[in-house]
Amino acid sequence: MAIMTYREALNMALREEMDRDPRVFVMGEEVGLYDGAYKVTQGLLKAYGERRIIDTPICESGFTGVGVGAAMLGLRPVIEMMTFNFSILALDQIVNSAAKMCYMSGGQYPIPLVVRGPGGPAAQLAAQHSQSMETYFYHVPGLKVVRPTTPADAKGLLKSAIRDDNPVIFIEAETLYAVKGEVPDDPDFTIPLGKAIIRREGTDVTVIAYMGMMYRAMEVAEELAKEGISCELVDPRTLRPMDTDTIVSSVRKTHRAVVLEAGAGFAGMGSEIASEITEEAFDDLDAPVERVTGENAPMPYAKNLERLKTPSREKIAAAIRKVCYR
Amino acid sequence: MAIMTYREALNMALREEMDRDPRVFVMGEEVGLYDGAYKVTQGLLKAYGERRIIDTPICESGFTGVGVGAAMLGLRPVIEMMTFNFSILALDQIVNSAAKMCYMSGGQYPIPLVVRGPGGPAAQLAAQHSQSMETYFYHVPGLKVVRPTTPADAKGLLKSAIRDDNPVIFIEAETLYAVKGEVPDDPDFTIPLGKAIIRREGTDVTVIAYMGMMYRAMEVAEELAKEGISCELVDPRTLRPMDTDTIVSSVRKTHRAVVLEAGAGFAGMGSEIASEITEEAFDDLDAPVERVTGENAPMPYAKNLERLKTPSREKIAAAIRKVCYR
Amino acid sequence: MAQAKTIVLAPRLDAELARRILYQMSLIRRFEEKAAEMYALGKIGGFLHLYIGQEAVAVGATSAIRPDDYAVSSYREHGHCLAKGSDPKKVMAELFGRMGGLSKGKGGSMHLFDKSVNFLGGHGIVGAHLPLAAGAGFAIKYQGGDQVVLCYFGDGAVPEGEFHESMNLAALWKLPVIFLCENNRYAMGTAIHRALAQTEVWRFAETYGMHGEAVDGMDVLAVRDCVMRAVERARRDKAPALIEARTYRFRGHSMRDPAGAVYRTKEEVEREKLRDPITLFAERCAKDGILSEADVKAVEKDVSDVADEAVAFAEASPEPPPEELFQDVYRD
Amino acid sequence: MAQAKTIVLAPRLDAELARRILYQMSLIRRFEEKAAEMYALGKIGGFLHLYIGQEAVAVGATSAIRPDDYAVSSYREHGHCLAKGSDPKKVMAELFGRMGGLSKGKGGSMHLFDKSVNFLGGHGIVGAHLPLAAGAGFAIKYQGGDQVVLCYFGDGAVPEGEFHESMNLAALWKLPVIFLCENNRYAMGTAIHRALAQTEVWRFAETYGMHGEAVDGMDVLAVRDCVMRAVERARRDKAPALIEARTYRFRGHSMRDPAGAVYRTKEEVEREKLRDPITLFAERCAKDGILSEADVKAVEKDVSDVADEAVAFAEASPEPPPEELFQDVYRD
Ligand SMILES: Cc1ncc(C[n+]2csc(CCOP(=O)(O)OP(=O)(O)O)c2C)c(N)n1
Ligand SMILES: Cc1ncc(C[n+]2csc(CCOP(=O)(O)OP(=O)(O)O)c2C)c(N)n1
Ligand SMILES: [Mg+2]
Ligand SMILES: [Mg+2]
Repeated sequence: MAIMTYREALNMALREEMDRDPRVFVMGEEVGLYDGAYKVTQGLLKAYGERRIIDTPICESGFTGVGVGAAMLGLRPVIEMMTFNFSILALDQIVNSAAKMCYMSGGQYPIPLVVRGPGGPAAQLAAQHSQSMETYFYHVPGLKVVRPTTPADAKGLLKSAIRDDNPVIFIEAETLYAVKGEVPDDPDFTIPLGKAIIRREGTDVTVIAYMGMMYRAMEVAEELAKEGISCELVDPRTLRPMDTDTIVSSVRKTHRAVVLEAGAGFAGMGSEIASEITEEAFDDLDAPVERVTGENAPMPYAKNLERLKTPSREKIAAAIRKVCYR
Repeated sequence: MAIMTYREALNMALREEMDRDPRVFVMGEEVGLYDGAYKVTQGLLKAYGERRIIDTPICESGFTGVGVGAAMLGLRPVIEMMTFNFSILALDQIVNSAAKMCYMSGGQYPIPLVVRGPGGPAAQLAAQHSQSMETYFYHVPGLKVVRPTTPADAKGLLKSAIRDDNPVIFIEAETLYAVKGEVPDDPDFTIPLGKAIIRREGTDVTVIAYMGMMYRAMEVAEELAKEGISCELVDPRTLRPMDTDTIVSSVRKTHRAVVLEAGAGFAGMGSEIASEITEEAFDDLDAPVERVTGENAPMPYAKNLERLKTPSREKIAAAIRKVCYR
Repeated sequence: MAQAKTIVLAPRLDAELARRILYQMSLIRRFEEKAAEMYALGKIGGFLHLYIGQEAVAVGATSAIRPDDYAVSSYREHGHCLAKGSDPKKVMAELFGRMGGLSKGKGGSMHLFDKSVNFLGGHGIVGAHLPLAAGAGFAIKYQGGDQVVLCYFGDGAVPEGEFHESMNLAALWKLPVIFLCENNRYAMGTAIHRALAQTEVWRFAETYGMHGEAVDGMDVLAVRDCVMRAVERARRDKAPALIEARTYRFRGHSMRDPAGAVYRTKEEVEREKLRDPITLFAERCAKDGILSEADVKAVEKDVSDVADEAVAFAEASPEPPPEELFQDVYRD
Repeated sequence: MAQAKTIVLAPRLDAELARRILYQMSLIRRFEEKAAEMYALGKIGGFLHLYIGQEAVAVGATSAIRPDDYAVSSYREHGHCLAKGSDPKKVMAELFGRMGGLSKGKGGSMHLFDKSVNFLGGHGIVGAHLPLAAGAGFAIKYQGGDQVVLCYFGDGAVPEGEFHESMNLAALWKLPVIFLCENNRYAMGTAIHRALAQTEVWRFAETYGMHGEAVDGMDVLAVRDCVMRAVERARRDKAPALIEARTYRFRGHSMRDPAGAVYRTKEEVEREKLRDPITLFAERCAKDGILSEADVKAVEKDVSDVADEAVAFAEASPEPPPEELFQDVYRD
């Protein structure tokens, strides 16, 4: 175990997997000479050279497609999106090439590809650079989608993503790169995709959240504990495939659920989680599942408006109290 | 009133709006000389000439961006996607330019743009050409999303979409173009965006569906009537903004709801509708809302597998019986 | 338009090579005529894009590469797939949507894949497979191999952004990719001059500092020679090339555009048919006394037998079992 | 690199024009120095991309168009927006995220829009505004107007597919768009030779049969003249053009890359600073006796007053009220 930042944990995972498997390479904008726009790939060019750490021109569709083509020949590309906002330009390659190739080819061409980078709300970056991008991916059969909340998860899940034989969309967060935590330095440490984790045990209500929303939920849970409300916090970690069992069995225990989502709420991840809970645990629910989501507006630049866009501690606490009829 | 096909109804709407407003023009692949890949724009080039009916090279992002830029200068472009499968290449222009421009500019540049064309499952077109594309749009603040089920709706809603000052994603269906129905020929006939319609009155269960799924639901409703199950069929018509009131008040009446969706089910439109119903009408529900959706796989080419991919009459009937405890 | 110097590079055209070339072009032709019949009978569904008229490009180009080289194409790929060496039986079964197909019937006509012959697939989104070709070239270089990638695409893909991105990456990184544009002058109903401000596709190579060349796509030997030279360069200096093969599609864009005569005149189509690549090549072989009339007849008989067998195989092949719907969504 | 024939076309440089040009370049410089201070003080958040060093491009180009012409740019657009005539107060207030800003504080530094001066915005997705420029050109033609569109973008946008798509559409449809590439040799940390197989950006025009030209982007009069000629052609024949202005960014890519010295040497930066466009122009005016030292001093004082007023205005401007979060999501 070692204490390190989320950023360092990702860097460690990349190094370990590159050491372990010569087919793994990293490609993207500024990943090499510049050491990464957010320094996640710091030192990799120096350690692995230009053959395996490849800087690209600005052409997301082009270099993502290069990753898919390289995967068809047996390599295991890790494509960095400088930020996931730009992955929308590569969406056709991800959805129509990467996600469907194994199926269309009847299993002849699986695509072991990781597309990673920071996504989600980021400080005052406004409408085009501050948005939740997972929504464009988790609906797509053939893709796996990961959102790692802690440094340890960042390492363990990225390693599993790189070893996975399917295209994995791995969305980190600019706002979490500096977060510190305990991270196993054992190179064999991995966390399986598709397994949720209970971050806090509780008895009164199940709160489902990931990334920044989970940290906010932890604070709220402490506050509410003082009021005698005991929150169980569940982090899906992988959005597709979703570990519905862990979520539902928690709800069966608490009889109440609140789903948090940083992105705009309409038809977001929260809708799916709420639906699954209701379908599986309808008779166990003492209250309808509550969703606390980002407002249905683009992200404004102004700081005061930006604050109103994403779910506040107050809103989260209110929703929890509501399902607990307090 | 006149009996005409869904295709003719769209063609009529385009002609009426072009006659009504000189700022309206149609641009896309094969819309002119070829009279439209699916003949929706039949005769328009002859009637309006090359200035207003513009054939484009194959560059979806480019010509969709041209539409957005033209809208900034006050024109009202109707961009045809030969099929919506290709809109994924224009997604950045739709999401980051069209949907956010009004907001980012503080209201200076609204974007009156319609992007229309056929979408959804189509006969044996396989993984890349047969998929539900609305999922990439209805989550996005700033966009409106329409899915017209009948010829009359096709006309009335397309006219409203063209007159709307916001970007409207208007997704037709290749499989419905030949469907015939009564269509008002009054050029002032329009159907407001954001209003659902009850296509069949019923008392036992509310079934929410649109496009091909609605036609299938109608057949099932007739069959089930024989068993004494009375289905109320609600068609949202506009997915964003969603007319939750009409849906929920129907459910308040029937106490049961089944949501149909042709596309893959995970985190689809059905999840949002089911969540809204549960949140708003939890205490009125006698059973959890059931979702009947497409299977979570890419669309296979083989006819027999394709049939298994989208919800069958049997599955729909079974879900309805289930919520009715029959 | 650069001259094709057949004599210089291509090994002298002997009877064996001539027969192979004639056989492959004729097989593709016959196979597709059969496919068209089967489509009319409803045995094949969805879209069916015929390659008829363009056979010299696939056969000439493939004759210039090795079996371990790669090829990738668009949705009009039957010819490219068969030329690369796929079993006609499995290809026809795929068109039928049967378990015996290349992809167990899950891909269909637009998505033929055959790993056994390094055919990286038929792709349905115009322009989308160009980056894949660059990626294959990248992988070859990464693995230290000396193979090349042959990337077929239509004139309609040139205005797409991915054409530009792929050309730049291949040239910038020196990837062994031969971009082979089959310019049949139309993208569906759009004539090339209505799609490109500058219609000499091969000239696009200049702005990327890449070798560019145009060749008569109806002359199988000219194509073979032109591609051979590009392949040699690609293997030696890992340099990409852009080749524009000037060809023509005799049929409509797809079976849903049978005549394909709204946007082009019957006269034009008839005139182009006089340059049928198969007839031209057969006549030339006869004239040069390389193949006898009997040889030609024999080839015709062989290919029609093979096409019939392919249909019989496809007919006999079972539908994929229901479980196949969920197979291959993920590789576990 | 084509010669800039200033004398031929540009009206003789009189004191009035010289003062205007010096004023605008100096204002942009001073405004951004202030913005940088405010960023350091936390008054401005998010990304802030400074234009310092490139002022001659925006000012020279804007001096060649009419007020009713249009301009559109990327996220490094403070200079383009100010040159087009936007009120520095409103621009600074936008950077502050205040109600008095051009977009009520909702766009910020990367998204400046000013309909009152036909500035079509700052756009954050590299390459995405090139199709918008083509669309504005299309609308001008559709409406029978004679305006032109000035589209600024960086060298980093050239490898993007939308560059290719927009160039082709503008040339194919003859749209009055001037694509003005500000080649400052770096896209963030990526030197142009690591991004493009062929680095003479203006030469890309050839493949689209479009007029292409390179100009010294540190010489405001050369830029003015070059753009004037392109504008004349665009108005007359609705012909687009691609101009490559060779310039240099004195600061880092953004405030988060302050030094910007990982990927370029201090020596290079210092050497380039000797070609400061403002100093070069002021010296030239002095040498030719067009502006006195007093004139120059006066301009410096004016712009620093205007920049101070802009900051004062921004400080005093209120935050947007909460309702603004939902305003302008839709226009009803
Ligand atoms: C991105 C995209 N846009 C549109 C289409 C619809 N479409 C299929 S084929 C085609 C024409 C392509 O023409 P070309 O590239 O010249 O190939 P050809 O059909 O002539 O072989 C079009 C527009 C598509 N498949 N993909
Ligand atoms: C599509 C896209 N990819 C990546 C980015 C991140 N990014 C912002 S600016 C930039 C460099 C652009 O360089 P250039 O076009 O030369 O403009 P300059 O910054 O030099 O003015 C990059 C990669 C982006 N904004 N959009
Ligand atoms: Mg073609
Ligand atoms: Mg630059």
